[in-house]
Amino acid sequence: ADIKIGSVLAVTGRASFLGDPEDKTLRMYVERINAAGGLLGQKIELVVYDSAGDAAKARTFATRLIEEDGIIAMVGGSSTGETMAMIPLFEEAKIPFISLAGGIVIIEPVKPYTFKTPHTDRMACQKIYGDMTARGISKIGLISGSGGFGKSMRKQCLSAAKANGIEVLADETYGPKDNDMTPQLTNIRNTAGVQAVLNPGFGQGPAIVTANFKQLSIDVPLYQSHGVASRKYIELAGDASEGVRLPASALLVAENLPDDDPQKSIVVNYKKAYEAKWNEPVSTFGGHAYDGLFILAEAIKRANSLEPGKIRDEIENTKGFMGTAGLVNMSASDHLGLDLTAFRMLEIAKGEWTLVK
Amino acid sequence: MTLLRVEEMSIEFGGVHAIEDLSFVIEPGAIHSIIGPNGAGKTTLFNLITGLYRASRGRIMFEDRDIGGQPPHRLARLGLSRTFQNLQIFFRMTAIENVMVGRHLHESRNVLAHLLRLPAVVRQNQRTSAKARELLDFVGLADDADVAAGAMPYGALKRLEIARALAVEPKMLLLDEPAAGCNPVETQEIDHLIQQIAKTGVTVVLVEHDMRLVMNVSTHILVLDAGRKLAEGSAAEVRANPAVIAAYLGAQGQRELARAQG
Amino acid sequence: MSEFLQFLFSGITIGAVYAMVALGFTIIYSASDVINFAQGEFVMLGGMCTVFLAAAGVPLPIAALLAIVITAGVGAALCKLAIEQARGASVVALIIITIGASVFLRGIAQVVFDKQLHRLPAFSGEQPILIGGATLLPQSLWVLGGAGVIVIALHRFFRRTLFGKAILAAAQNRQAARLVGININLVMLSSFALSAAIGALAGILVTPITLTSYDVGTMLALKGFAAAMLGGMGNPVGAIVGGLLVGVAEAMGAGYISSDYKDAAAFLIILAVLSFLPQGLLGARIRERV
Amino acid sequence: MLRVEGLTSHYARVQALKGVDLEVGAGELVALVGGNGAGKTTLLRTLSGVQPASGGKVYFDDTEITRQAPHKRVRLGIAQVPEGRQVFGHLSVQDNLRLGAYLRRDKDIQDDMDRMFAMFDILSKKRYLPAGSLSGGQQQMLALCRALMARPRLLLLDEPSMGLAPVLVDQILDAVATLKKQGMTILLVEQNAYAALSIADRGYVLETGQVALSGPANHLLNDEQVKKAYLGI
Amino acid sequence: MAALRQPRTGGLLVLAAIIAVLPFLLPNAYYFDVVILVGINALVVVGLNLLIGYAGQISLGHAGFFGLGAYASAVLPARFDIPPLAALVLGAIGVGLLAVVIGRPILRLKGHYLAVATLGMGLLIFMLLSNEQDLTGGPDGMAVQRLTILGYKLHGVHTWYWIVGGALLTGTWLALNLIDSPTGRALRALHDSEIAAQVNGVDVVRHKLTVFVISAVFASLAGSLSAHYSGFITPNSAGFLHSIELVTMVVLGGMGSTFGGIVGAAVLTALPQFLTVFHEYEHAALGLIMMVCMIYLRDGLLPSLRQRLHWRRS
Ligand SMILES: Nc1ncnc2c1ncn2[C@@H]1O[C@H](COP(=O)(O)OP(=O)(O)OP(=O)(O)O)[C@@H](O)[C@H]1O
Ligand SMILES: Nc1ncnc2c1ncn2[C@@H]1O[C@H](COP(=O)(O)OP(=O)(O)OP(=O)(O)O)[C@@H](O)[C@H]1O
Ligand SMILES: [Mg+2]
Ligand SMILES: [Mg+2]
Repeated sequence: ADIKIGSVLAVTGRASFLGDPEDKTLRMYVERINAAGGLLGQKIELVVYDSAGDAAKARTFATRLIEEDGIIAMVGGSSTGETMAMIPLFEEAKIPFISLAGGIVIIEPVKPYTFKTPHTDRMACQKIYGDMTARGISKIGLISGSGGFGKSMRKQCLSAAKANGIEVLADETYGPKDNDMTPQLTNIRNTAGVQAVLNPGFGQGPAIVTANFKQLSIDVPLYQSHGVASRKYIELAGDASEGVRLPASALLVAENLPDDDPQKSIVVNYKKAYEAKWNEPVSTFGGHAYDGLFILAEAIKRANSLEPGKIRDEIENTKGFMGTAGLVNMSASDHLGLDLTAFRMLEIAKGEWTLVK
Repeated sequence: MTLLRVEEMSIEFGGVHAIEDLSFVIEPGAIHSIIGPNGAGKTTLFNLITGLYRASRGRIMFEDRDIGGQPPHRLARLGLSRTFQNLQIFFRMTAIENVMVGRHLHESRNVLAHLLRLPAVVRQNQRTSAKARELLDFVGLADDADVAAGAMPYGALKRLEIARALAVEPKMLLLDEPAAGCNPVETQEIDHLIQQIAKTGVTVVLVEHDMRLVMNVSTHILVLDAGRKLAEGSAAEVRANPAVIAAYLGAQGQRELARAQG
Repeated sequence: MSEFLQFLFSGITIGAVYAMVALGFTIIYSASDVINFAQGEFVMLGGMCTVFLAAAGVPLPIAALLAIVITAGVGAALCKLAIEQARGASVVALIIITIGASVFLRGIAQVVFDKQLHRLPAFSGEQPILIGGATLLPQSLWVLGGAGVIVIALHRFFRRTLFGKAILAAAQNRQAARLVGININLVMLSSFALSAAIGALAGILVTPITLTSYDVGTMLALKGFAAAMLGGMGNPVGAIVGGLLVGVAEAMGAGYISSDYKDAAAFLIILAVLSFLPQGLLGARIRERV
Repeated sequence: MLRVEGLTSHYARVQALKGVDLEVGAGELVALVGGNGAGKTTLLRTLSGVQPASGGKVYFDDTEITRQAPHKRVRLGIAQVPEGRQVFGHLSVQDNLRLGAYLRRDKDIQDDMDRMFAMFDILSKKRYLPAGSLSGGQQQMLALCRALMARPRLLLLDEPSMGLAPVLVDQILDAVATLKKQGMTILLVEQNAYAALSIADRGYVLETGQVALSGPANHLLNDEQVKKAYLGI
Repeated sequence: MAALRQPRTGGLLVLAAIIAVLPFLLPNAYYFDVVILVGINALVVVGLNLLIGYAGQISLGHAGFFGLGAYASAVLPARFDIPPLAALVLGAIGVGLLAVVIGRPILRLKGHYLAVATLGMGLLIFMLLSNEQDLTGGPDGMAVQRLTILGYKLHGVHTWYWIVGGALLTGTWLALNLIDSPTGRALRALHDSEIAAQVNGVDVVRHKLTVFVISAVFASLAGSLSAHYSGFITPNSAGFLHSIELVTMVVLGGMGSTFGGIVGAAVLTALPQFLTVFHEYEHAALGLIMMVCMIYLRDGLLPSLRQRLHWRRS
């Protein structure tokens, strides 16, 4: 029999930004693994369902994966909401579940069968605050998307602010499908003392925020989140994106990494493969799926068994795994395994990502 | 006691004085006809009396009570019911269900009981449907009880509206052109029906252009023209009034009347 | 003051987009009593077709023109293949059909195009215009101008031309319209094509500001529908007024109250207006005659 | 001019016409009488094409038009005054008339419109008001005028006197008689059988979807059966 | 026997029979899960059908009530220590009251104006649920405590199957009762002609409000059940798309046909599960099916099928 691996992704809908590249990555690499002889001598069969970002749908599909399709492991769950709705099912069925969503609640507190690959929002906030402090910025304005991603990161950034010596003077939001943020930005501009603006969010919002930022000629630095970490963002925001900074994985600057960077070969290969196959720029989200799939594949190899329990144990034992997000070292108390070094601070210059030294 | 008293009532629609300074009374037990040229304001008057429109001036007293500004369903409770010139049938319901709606005021309105289908509700449904069947029989539609109203011919619908209006058990029944679209034989049936209704003690207010019917059944006639009272009196008085002949009856009206009598 | 002006500019620009979507609703409603929830997809098609044609090397003006023609064709097809076949269905059934059409078009678009966001270059540069301390993008003027031209043209069309009146007549009484010789199918077809074309034009004009992707239609349809109802369904001027009001309410809500609840501001205004004017601001106020 | 052979028509499962044969010659005024639900309206609707025929044939000027679309029939010269008036309520009186001449392209439309306003003064007074605000009788006049604006060769009238004040019944029937004198071909459905047969050349009696009786109008007027069933004498 | 032939009693018995037999035919928990979701949606649809199908008043915001019910069951126990069962009841009462307050002004509106007002109402509720992050967890949603009845924790698809089945049967019974009562007749009457209904003594405002409240309470209860069943909720359950889905179920199944609505809920809930075979064409297929159904079965699945059967027989 084939090795059945399941996935539920927001391939369409509001979060298709996440789900679509994840879906493409999984399909591409399962094909590759199978072409190279599969795992433990067996082919992988990947079952992907599209939740359209709806937690209720995700839950039903998860049941279907467990009961009907009989999967032995799961890589998926694009958003925190979907993931949280599915966790109890996988925990109950004792099937390992590697989530691709950002929320810290997924792995905190630790649940035996649940893991995740992306950095947490909190780490992104810390990285950004670190960079701000280095530039002498301590008072900022916040404008966040009101979708799941923006909301969750906003919360983390607000709660992490104090400890990092940052004061949030303005706190604005916008809807996921909004197409004009000048009123919110005007309010931030008119707030005295704002030294920089931070925009957690993904999708079209950040691109429009960036354009509006330029339109209003606000002359403080603009920080984006890892939510816009794809070439598309530069393309959409155009010239307005000059000088914007954001934390992201090494993936985006693959070619610019020094040759001795241990991550370079991984990210360059993934990037090349993805862009060749799908004819569109990579995003870090696809990378999360890559990491998830290979953490699982390695664990299966190490376990040398298709028993979910054994696979789980081996996932937890993942050490020194180099993925697109960074170096992963999991443990019984850490089901993520990344640290702050995984994030690189990038700045857009002349329409290209560059590493901030 | 007068049943209905209208005092100096007016209403206008964007400059059109549909009813202007109109006063009249209706005595109980009458068959009170209201006639007048097209656009004289007859239907508007009905709409005012039954609470669908609100007069801009004047008073309406029903059984010596001021009913101005009351919503139609309150007026129905006081004993006012009507039919419509442009049919207002419940097309998605069967004939008998249409009439059953007319019994609404005579049924309990306890929604909780309805939801739980308490035995009292079941018994009441039976009573209502029996009464409705009786009324359908009365207007000559006994065979059509379970026919969807949407599939009934125009003439039948006119009578269905009468049955529904009667189900309210009104003191005063307002009929807006019940014989329109009926041939003379059918009109005679309506004539008969109106007289029977009047016999049960219901006061009938009739708007109709068929002069044979009007002159035959009315105990009293009010003639409107351009929202004002043109004439009033018994059939014979009205018929002989030159103003009425000029404005309304014309040669055709007189000819019909002549045929009706001859 | 400058901040008020900024909110106003922002509201008017976005309002003009809603207004154009509302116009599309109004035209189809006028002709056929159908509320076409696929109207937002017409906007999407206009933007996406232009983006992809331009990417394929077609010069922008020609790409835009082609996009309008294609979208009008889709509108006509929707009418011919769905609405016409469903003749006699209830209003709600027709709403479901148009929602189905919107799901269908979105589903096809995500395969034919892609799921990425796209933008078009601004027509006349991106250098903001400074007025009284507030800034306005030149593209906003294009949007406003486009909406203005369309509404004037439509107003004339319905008031002055026989065909325009025939459309209104067909909406009010289909049977009588056929009896005076109006070809109902043609009237419906034209109105769908026309409102699809207007939707497409709106899509092209706004893409440089708002970006486009296969799924921009849903939200635009919602706001456009709300705007059309606020202005009074069936009245092109009402659609414009409604669209601008919704846009300005949103911008003011976001600016002065809370950006979390800015959509609430728009809908609260709609609820308030409707509770005083149940036919919308400029809707026909003919009382039912019985 | 008009020939109908074995015409049948259905509403869902109800058969409203069960094989009607009928003829109207050029310049004739033919009256169609019958009780409620006899199928008169259905027949006229089938003739003008808004109601599909399920069987039988309709010829106009010897060409078959059974399956033609309504607007094509209007072009051929068939106009109908529908039962229950059916004016365009939100449009002005004037626009209603103008739409009556929808398919005409000649220069006389304005003249014709003035003639209509001359015929019914009240319409002239209300020409800019929405037709929906007219009283029932006024709408009936408007519906008649709207049909005439098409300059039809065959006019189908469905109960034009319904709901009209006696003076206006006079006026309408006079107008119909005048139109006939001017050479128009008319098929008239009327409940007021007496009045209709008085001005008609010939008549048909329709009963439950079939022609029960037909003949010259004055014969029908004196027919005992007709007298009893439809004239109420 | 005669009672059996009545659509009411007959239909109820058929529904009860299906609910009783189904568990023996379902191979595994996945199928139970889908059937339970069908039941929950059907419960909303039965109530919504009273409003849309019978009284002719459209609502594009009913998912809002569903969402409020769901969040009442999630938030009250988690943040205010109210027992889940009490939360469920409190939620239903709260939603009922809210429906009265909202319904009063907006039910005066007609047709599409009512549609836009209810749409606005739904959006406001959705916004509230996704913005009040501290209370509701925001767009990422929140976990829901298990429902405990008499100290017995309800879990497992089998238990939930019977709970939802019972709720649906009861809801259907109540709805059928209402329809065949003076209230039901008044609702159908005002659908066809408000004026005639008024003149016949029907207090149109009160009846519209009554049915609005009843349908809102149905939605709230279904929302609570859904929250407890899935154990996790997000504001999407109150979103516009869900509202549209619910209305589509009513119309697709057959407006004014209670059992039709249940069929509509079943079809539309299960359909996406089948459509996964179309992969990227899944959405296009769903749209196409919606259109084709409404074009060719415009009275809705059940009434249209019934008509065809009749046709064949006669
Ligand atoms: N809702 C309304 N809006 C505008 N005008 C109205 C309205 N209702 C009535 N009118 C006007 O008021 C006048 C009286 O109309 P009404 O319908 O009462 O006449 P009527 O006497 O019933 O005529 P008919 O015998 O033709 O039915 C008419 O001029 C009509 O146009
Ligand atoms: N829309 C409809 N649906 C179903 N049946 C209909 C419909 N319209 C008419 N019918 C049926 O068709 C038959 C003929 O109706 P039609 O309206 O042609 O009669 P009519 O002679 O014009 O009657 P009236 O004098 O009342 O106008 C009647 O039995 C009627 O019930
Ligand atoms: Mg009248
Ligand atoms: Mg007729």
